[in-house]
Amino acid sequence: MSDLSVTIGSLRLGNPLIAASGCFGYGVEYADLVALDTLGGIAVKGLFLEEREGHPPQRIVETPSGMLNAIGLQGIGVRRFVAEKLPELKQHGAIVVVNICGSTVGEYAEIARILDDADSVDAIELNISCPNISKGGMMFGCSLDGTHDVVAAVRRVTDLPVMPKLTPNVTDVASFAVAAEEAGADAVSLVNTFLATAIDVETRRPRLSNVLGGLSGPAIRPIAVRMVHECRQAIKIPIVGMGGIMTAEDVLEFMIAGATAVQVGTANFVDPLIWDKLLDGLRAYLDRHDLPGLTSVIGSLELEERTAACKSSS
Amino acid sequence: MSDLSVTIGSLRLGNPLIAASGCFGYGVEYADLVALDTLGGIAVKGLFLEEREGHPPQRIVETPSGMLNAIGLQGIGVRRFVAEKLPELKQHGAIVVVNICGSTVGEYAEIARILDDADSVDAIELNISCPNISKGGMMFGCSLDGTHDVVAAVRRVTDLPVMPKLTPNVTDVASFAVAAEEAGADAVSLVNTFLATAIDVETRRPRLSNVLGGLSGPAIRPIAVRMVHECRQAIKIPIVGMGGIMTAEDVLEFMIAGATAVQVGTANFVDPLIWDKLLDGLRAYLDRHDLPGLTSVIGSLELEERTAACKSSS
Amino acid sequence: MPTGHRRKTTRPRDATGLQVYSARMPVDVDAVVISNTQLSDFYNVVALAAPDVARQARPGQFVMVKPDQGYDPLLRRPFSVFEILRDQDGEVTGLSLLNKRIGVTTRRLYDVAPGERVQCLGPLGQAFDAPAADQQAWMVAGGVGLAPFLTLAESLVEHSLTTRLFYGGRSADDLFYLETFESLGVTLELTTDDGTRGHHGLVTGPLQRALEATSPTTSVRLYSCGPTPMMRAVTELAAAHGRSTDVSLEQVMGCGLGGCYSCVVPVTESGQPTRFVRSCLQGPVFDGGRVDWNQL
Amino acid sequence: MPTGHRRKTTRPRDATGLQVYSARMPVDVDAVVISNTQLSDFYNVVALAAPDVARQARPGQFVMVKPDQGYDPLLRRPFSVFEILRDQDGEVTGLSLLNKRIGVTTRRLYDVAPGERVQCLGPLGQAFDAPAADQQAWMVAGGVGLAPFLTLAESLVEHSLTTRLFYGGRSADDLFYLETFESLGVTLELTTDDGTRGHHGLVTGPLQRALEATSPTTSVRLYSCGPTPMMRAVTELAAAHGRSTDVSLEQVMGCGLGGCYSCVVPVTESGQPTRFVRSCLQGPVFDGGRVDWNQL
Ligand SMILES: Cc1cc2nc3c(=O)[nH]c(=O)nc-3n(C[C@H](O)[C@H](O)[C@H](O)COP(=O)(O)OP(=O)(O)OC[C@H]3O[C@@H](n4cnc5c(N)ncnc54)[C@H](O)[C@@H]3O)c2cc1C
Ligand SMILES: Cc1cc2nc3c(=O)[nH]c(=O)nc-3n(C[C@H](O)[C@H](O)[C@H](O)COP(=O)(O)OP(=O)(O)OC[C@H]3O[C@@H](n4cnc5c(N)ncnc54)[C@H](O)[C@@H]3O)c2cc1C
Ligand SMILES: Cc1cc2nc3c(=O)[nH]c(=O)nc-3n(C[C@H](O)[C@H](O)[C@H](O)COP(=O)(O)O)c2cc1C
Ligand SMILES: Cc1cc2nc3c(=O)[nH]c(=O)nc-3n(C[C@H](O)[C@H](O)[C@H](O)COP(=O)(O)O)c2cc1C
Ligand code: FES
Ligand code: FES
Repeated sequence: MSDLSVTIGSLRLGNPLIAASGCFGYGVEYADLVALDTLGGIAVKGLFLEEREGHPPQRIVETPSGMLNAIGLQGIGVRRFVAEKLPELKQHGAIVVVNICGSTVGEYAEIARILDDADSVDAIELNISCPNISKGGMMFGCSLDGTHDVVAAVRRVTDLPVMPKLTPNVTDVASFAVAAEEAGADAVSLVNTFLATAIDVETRRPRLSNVLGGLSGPAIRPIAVRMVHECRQAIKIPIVGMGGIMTAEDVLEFMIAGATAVQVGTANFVDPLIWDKLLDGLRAYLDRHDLPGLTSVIGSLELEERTAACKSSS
Repeated sequence: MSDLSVTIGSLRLGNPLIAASGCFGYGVEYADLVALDTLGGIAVKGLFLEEREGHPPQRIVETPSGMLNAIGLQGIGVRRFVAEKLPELKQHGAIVVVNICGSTVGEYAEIARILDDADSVDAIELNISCPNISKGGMMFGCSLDGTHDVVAAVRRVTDLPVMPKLTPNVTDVASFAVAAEEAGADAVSLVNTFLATAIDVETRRPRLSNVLGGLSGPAIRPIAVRMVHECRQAIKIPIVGMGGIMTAEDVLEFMIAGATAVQVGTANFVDPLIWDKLLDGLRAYLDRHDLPGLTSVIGSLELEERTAACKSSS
Repeated sequence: MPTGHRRKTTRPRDATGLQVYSARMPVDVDAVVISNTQLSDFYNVVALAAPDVARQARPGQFVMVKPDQGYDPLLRRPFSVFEILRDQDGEVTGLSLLNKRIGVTTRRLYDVAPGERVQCLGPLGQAFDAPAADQQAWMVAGGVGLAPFLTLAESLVEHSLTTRLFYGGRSADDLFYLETFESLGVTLELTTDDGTRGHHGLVTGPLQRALEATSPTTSVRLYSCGPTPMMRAVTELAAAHGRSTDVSLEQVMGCGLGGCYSCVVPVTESGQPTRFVRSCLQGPVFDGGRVDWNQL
Repeated sequence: MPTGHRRKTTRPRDATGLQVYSARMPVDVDAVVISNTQLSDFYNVVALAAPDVARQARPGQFVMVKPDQGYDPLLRRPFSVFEILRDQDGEVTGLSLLNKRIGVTTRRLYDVAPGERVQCLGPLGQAFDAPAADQQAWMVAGGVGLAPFLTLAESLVEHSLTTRLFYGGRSADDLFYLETFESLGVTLELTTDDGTRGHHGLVTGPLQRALEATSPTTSVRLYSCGPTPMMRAVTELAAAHGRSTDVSLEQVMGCGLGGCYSCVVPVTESGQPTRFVRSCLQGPVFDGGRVDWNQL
């Protein structure tokens, strides 16, 4: 039968579909609606060491085939997460990827240590790419040294799979993937949201209280797929791809471009029951193409040099 | 009455709407359908010194609220343009912005010299940001020195308004705007398309013959507006903003963010008769807001620090 | 037939292969539009064949709706459940939405044709708290804020409570379903901005007079839905008379399920600092006195 | 009433305030759907009230169509003009499209309801060249490639030329408008992939036999529209018998007006290197012998 499982370092996922961080709360919100153990994994909402208020509303704006968000990482802090949410997630059999954020390299390491101690965490995703906060986040993700330092610091304190999440707001995303790989990352995930804004022309004010926000959704998919493709050529460690996935074909597009697993964010807002539909679509694809499992799809993009005989133009 | 005119350096435009390069042919194709002198200006299809074949089909792919293109700058070369197209454009009373592209700094300068000699060109847009060609184009646009050198070289050979077109595929677009300003540019235009790709999952082949293409259309608008906003804070010279403009409100969003004029590309494919509709919308806005002219809108974004009293979170 | 996508694939299935679910769990239905009644140039009522949603809905709850396929518009939009629809035998057949055209999705819903389909997820959020047995119930509605009050009125009347509706609109053409409320036994106090029907002015005018005319020993519970400034005014007016008010807030919502944290409302507990709580989970109904209106 | 957006704001306007335009200029019409006739699970015919487009259209020309508002799908799609519609008095009332459901827009057009609107810009592109007075006209259609041939057949018959239609489909259910063509006096040669109607096999089978059976002194002009491999085969087969073929190519088109350079076709002149020419301006009809099929 069709095998949907994939492996990221030491972590085996039943299927490649991970709920994207910030788009699935702490997971527990969906426990009544979705069987959490049917997901490949759940990347929970980004956590700092301490509780955070986040930005005032308005926090989201819809844009053509996308949305901007400037939530500002409202969150309960890593300790309350471990105490209040993690046990419930594990009780549901969820694979838990904890997305963490710090204002300093030390804060990342400290959070990672707490998660390492918590025992039941499956992987750590380093959010070095959040466009919505003034300190930390993208500050590290936009500097090769910053990326390297955060990954290396976390690597020192935990054996859990470590996966920095790269920002697309850079000239050469592959160089950041290389920096992460060199610092000991087990995988990279990409992309986080694109820094963007929207203005209410009647009031001439920004639509988001934070002025700037992050663009997600199908609008960005073609750029995200390109970036996965570029990183695939630059690094050996697995890639977790995301950005605008709405259908099983979109999942496959990322996997063919080189992703081992994917995350689904905005689509979950549009259709919280999307998971079964995506899994059905993946199974149908394997059947249609007579493939035993999904791993054969990873990085299977065929690049064929087509020779242009045309010499002049009209 | 409502005054739609705007000024870019020494160039006065009757209104801020310029047809975007590559999206309006050489302009003459539309002469039967659109009164070319009712446009603020026409940025003609990118020209190299010599004729070019461009990429084989498939050259475009539709994506959610956007499109990818990899035309590959098929074109008739600058000399044939001056001989065959420019006279007709001027006969229609068009303001002509010639978009030029080179593989070397010298080629840019040589094309600029030819255009300077042609006498009836109104401005030169330097395409240092085309994602679809292997040599030239984005090579310059992704390097601060490259940007500076191309602008400075063209500046030396012509007094025509010179406007480098910036790529969005960089970490800090404002630094490129600054480099352009320092090198003597009269204005900057942004954004060109976002490097992107799309894969046919059934064949596992790229959908574009060139593999990579440029994403345009409403999908990218929130990112483009953010970039205009950033550049407005970094430079003094005028900005020509673009990326996904479909309505008069979108034009205004760019202008409020800091653009003096705008270019409209992909929307012209969807609705070649868009120009009158946009102009009507701009006039209606000025009436509604009791404004004498459009210039008062430029850069009028109100940024108000909203204090967040929230201290903890839930 | 609309198909209800049920939660949790791990739930047991019944003999028909459909999953069995317990009561009060949101379901997502690709609902057929039964009818579209345009009430004015801006308002209409859309009836949806979504019995599985309707059966569970309690007054004040909402649904997340998407009339269009494709990614533009992308997200669903929140709507109050306006009516529970029943056939002659009293069987629940669906629900209706009172829609006010203000943007992309509401324009689409204004024009939707019978037979088209609308994705409808719900019921979601917290319902209104029922009043105590000896309380009067006063509903204060502004414009489309009427939406949650028809089902509330029905449930209040079922418990035979004294109910009043203070209802304000722009003009006489903007006040709807008056006879329906009256036939339920609801006392109406109408206002219009232009004076074409009822009192001339804001809905808070008659409300203030009613509050002043009511003995403090009479227990009154207030419910309010409408523009934010109206709900704030109602809350403050009621507080000045020692009454508290349930408000149904209209925050922008990305998901309706607690996933995105877009819908937060600043809430204060006595003495505590303001906290942002998710309106889709802890609302949309809040105690008006707990809302930090300055931050909203 | 559909409103035709006319070209050029500087053109003179007539007494009604509408702009006066000369013949054969594309117009953009927000056309009302008059009817939608589903022919099979994949094919339908959509009639559009676009008289200003229809009046100007010549056989082989196309229109750029957008059924949906919003930005997803974003671009228009090209369609051949299938029929010119007329009322009892022979006045042109609109045009129809023969639509095959293969993706987003064609699916939308398959389901479109009368009364809905479809943006329709045209006519565009080069028409088929008329045959000389003494020539026979043979049309070779595969599947939806039938679309440009009904108007062509009508104009051929007007000039009372001997016309034949070689028409291939998947199965008997996939062959449409046969009686219409027959009533025009067109001789039909049908093929199906599954043999359920006409010859079993490809349309090139009967074509080859017909070419072989026709004296070289009889002048025949061929027209072909269908899948690219079919048009190539027809071109090569015809060339082997000393005949040339007009082909109507289906390149992806971004604008239809020469603005985007997406639709290029590789064309060779004898001895010259291949050039990319825009199909929307210089096509969609090309001399098959000039197309560089290896590059297409
Ligand atoms: C719990 C709840 C129940 C609701 N019940 C109803 C109901 O029964 N009937 C009804 O007609 N509406 C109801 N609304 C409001 C409804 O959700 C919005 O009108 C709708 O989302 C607008 O969508 P649109 O696509 O038409 O507008 P858009 O095109 O998305 O927006 C148009 C303009 O309105 C603004 N806007 C959009 N939504 C809101 C909002 N919630 N608050 C303030 N400004 C906004 C946008 O910023 C934009 O400027 C309810 C909202 C909530 C949260
Ligand atoms: C001049 C001309 C006349 C045409 N006349 C007709 C007609 O009369 N009736 C009719 O049904 N169709 C006609 N077509 C084809 C029609 O334009 C396409 O079927 C349509 O654009 C598909 O749109 P979609 O949104 O349904 O598909 P999409 O969702 O855009 O695409 C679905 C799939 O089909 C592929 N695809 C889309 N368009 C083409 C194409 N042109 N060639 C190859 N692959 C493609 C896409 O890559 C994708 O894989 C004509 C095309 C041209 C150029
Ligand atoms: C509302 C919202 C909140 C998000 N919060 C986080 C976050 O806390 N941490 C993080 O790494 N990414 C966050 N993201 C980014 C997503 O995880 C994902 O990278 C991005 O949305 C692209 O995927 P999508 O298009 O499928 O949504 C958030 C995205 C959205 C829309
Ligand atoms: C088909 C196509 C061809 C283009 N060719 C050029 C070009 O030759 N030179 C250039 O500077 N930009 C070119 N562009 C970029 C546009 O001028 C514009 O920067 C971009 O499309 C964003 O604007 P839009 O979203 O309004 O289309 C092209 C864009 C498209 C879609
Ligand atoms: S709407 Fe998403 S958390 Fe409330
Ligand atoms: S379709 Fe745009 S140039 Fe032909």
